[in-house]
Amino acid sequence: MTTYLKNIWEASATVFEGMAITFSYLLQRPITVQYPDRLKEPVPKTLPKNYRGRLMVDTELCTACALCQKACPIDVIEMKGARTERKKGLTLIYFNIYHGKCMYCNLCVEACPAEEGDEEAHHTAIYFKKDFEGSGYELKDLVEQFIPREEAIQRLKEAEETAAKRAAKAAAESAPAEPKKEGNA
Amino acid sequence: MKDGIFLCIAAVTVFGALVTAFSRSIINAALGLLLALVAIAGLYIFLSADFVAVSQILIYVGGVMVLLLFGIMLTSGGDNIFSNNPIMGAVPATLITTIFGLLGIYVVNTSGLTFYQGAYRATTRDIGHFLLREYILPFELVSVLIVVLIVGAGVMLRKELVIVRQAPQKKEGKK
Amino acid sequence: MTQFIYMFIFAVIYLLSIAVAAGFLTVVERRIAGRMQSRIGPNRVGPQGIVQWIADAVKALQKEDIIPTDAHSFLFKIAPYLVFMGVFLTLVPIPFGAYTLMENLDTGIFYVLAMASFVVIGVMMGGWASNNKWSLLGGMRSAAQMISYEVPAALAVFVVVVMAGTLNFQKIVFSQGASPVDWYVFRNPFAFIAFNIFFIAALAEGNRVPFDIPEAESELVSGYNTEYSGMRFLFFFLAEWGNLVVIGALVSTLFFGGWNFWFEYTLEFSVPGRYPIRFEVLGFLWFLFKVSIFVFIIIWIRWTLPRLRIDQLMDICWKYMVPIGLFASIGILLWMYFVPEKSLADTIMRYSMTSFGGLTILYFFYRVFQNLRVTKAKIYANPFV
Amino acid sequence: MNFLFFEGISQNPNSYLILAIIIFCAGIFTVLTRKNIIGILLGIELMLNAGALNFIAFSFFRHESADYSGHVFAIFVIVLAAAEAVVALAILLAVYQQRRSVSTDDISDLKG
Repeated sequence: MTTYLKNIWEASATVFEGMAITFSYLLQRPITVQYPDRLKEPVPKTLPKNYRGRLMVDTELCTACALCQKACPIDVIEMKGARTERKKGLTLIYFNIYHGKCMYCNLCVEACPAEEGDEEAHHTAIYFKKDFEGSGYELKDLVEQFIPREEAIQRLKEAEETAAKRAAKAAAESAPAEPKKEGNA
Repeated sequence: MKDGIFLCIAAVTVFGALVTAFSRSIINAALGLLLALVAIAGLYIFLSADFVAVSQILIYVGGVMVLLLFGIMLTSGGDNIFSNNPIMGAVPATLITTIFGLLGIYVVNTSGLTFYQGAYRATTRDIGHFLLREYILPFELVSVLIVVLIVGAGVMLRKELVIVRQAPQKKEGKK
Repeated sequence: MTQFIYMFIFAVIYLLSIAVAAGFLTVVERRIAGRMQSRIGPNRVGPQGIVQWIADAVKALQKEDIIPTDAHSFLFKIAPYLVFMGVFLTLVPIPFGAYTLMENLDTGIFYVLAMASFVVIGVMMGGWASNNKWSLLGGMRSAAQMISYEVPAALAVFVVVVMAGTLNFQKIVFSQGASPVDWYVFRNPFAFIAFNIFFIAALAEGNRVPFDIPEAESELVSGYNTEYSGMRFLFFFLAEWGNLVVIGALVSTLFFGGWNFWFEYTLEFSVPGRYPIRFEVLGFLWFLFKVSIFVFIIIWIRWTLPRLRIDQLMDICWKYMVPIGLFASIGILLWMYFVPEKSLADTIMRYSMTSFGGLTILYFFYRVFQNLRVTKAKIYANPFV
Repeated sequence: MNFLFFEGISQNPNSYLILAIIIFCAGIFTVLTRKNIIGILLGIELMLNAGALNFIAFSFFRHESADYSGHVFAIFVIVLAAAEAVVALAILLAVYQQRRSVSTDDISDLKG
């Protein structure tokens, strides 16, 4: 009998206490932030400096050395560099990144030799943005082409012309000349 | 208007009763009975018996029909619900039913009741008085019966008292 | 014939208002749940998400109406309507004001208990007809739970009926007063016990947490309505949230004085025309206020307590609530016999019970603020974020 | 059968009695033709309801406003029908636990 009454008392007392606790939560401010449109400041600004968002390539800075492509363990990067008359050294023909595959391991960034900026805004040619909103409606939206398709076709043509010109020039200079090293295949 | 509603309810009652009688699936029969019971509650309201109508719904729909549906679902489990009796076939059943029907019509013809346009009356208080004055003995007997019933039904389904005997050579007769 | 048309129009108005109330309550429940879990809840559709339920309804209406293979299609189709009918019919005799009710039935509360049984049949039929094990289990559990908890609910109603001497809702309201001292909860201890039992049993009959075993999402993938989709699923939901209103209205009518707002209200006002219309409006609003408080408490309980196990549920019903209900119903008979109304003991008991209730509420808020102080949270009472 | 063409069919006692006869006959037919025990129970419920309907009809058409004995009897019928259903189902489930069958053909030990 005493256990019976004690059970009843415990049930009512614990329900009372529990309801007091939940009611106290009703009087607190929710900690949820309303993403993305009702934020005090945009999310990328609140992220830490070494946050790894989506991969980004500075096509101006890139020397098309393909070190990042070699460093990547899962072939996220698909790129090609060749000699054109645009600038000295190699020119980027195309540079595609498969965001769906990337696992944000940072190996490509470590491998990248091209750097720019001071202590604050320091970044390499390939680097992680603080941007994470990469979702799209189709699978092909996950492939980012840093050099647009038409531009890439144009550059490829230029590269072929340059190669043909150089080959012709080399043939004219000396018949048994050393074969020039072309851009990465 | 009143007659029209009455005819609708009567038609539903007859339909439910006929479904109960002639449906080959037991679950359809049970639902026909449910329909008939609810419609009979409607008929009670026509007869100015609101308390009985509500009791009918409370006890039949809320109690008996739920129990019957429980029984159907626990015992047949969806299959084996087609169960007309081949031995006691439809012909003798029809004969006996016809005899009862003719008897009933004879009784109706000699009942001596007359056409009556009764007004609606609230009956709850009067039924209470009747139950606790004139019919106090049957009332108490019913309560005793119900106590016996609760205890009996509990005892009957206790695990220890059910003598588990071997089922007569069936594949499913494990328990 | 004209009377029939009027009845039809009133029925349609009632149906629409219960549907709107149920829809609105879904949003309110989600907002309250959000705040209790430190989040916000739906606030995008309309100002503060107030028309979220219309968006949900439109979405559900667009969905395909799936009927599983091998399901008993007629039963499967008709079950949600039965459930909804059971909930909607219980609203018929409940008074929302002196005139704002559909029919002043003489069998009142008895009728409500009877109509609730359609819900059991509907749930069982839906569960069985789905041809799904989870649905069948949910339906069976639900039927067992509902017919079990009808017993303590009926016992608790019995206490009120004995005190009022009638089954009629309006007369029950008349026999209580407007002030808390005259409410049935605070009349005597047995009525208080009866209130608690009725409230818990009503929760269990409405399949609300902590008694939502029939639709336990984590065990039964939401029980008897697993196979339902689109509009039929919505009918189950309408019934569930409409049931909240019914529970609130029943509790506040039976135990908390109903719509009785005016302090000097007497029976002579019940003659049509004698009761001023402004009191009718005030009484209606007062009743709605009471109902919304109980609806809030039910929602609040849902987001506080975890779900019971099925054996615990049956234990609570048969080992605790039925004996206590029997105790209360015998006690009220003795109380009515030995303590006549308006005697000294009756008055003392009324006032002490009322002050006890008030003190409990005060102590509750003391505990709430103590909890706030322990967590060192700032008070932010604004309901709109 | 001219009772059907009365002006007020809902106020005519014979319409209720005929309905009760139909229900009763359906009940008898159900009891006689079902093999399933639950089916037999359904028929019994129908028969009991026909009786209760008769009680109420007789009570109403006796023209005595103060006598509710028919209602009281109908309530007794309803309560006893519920009691009977409970006992019958308890027996049924006990039988089912032993035999795994609810057919009257399989439960014929006492036939000799």
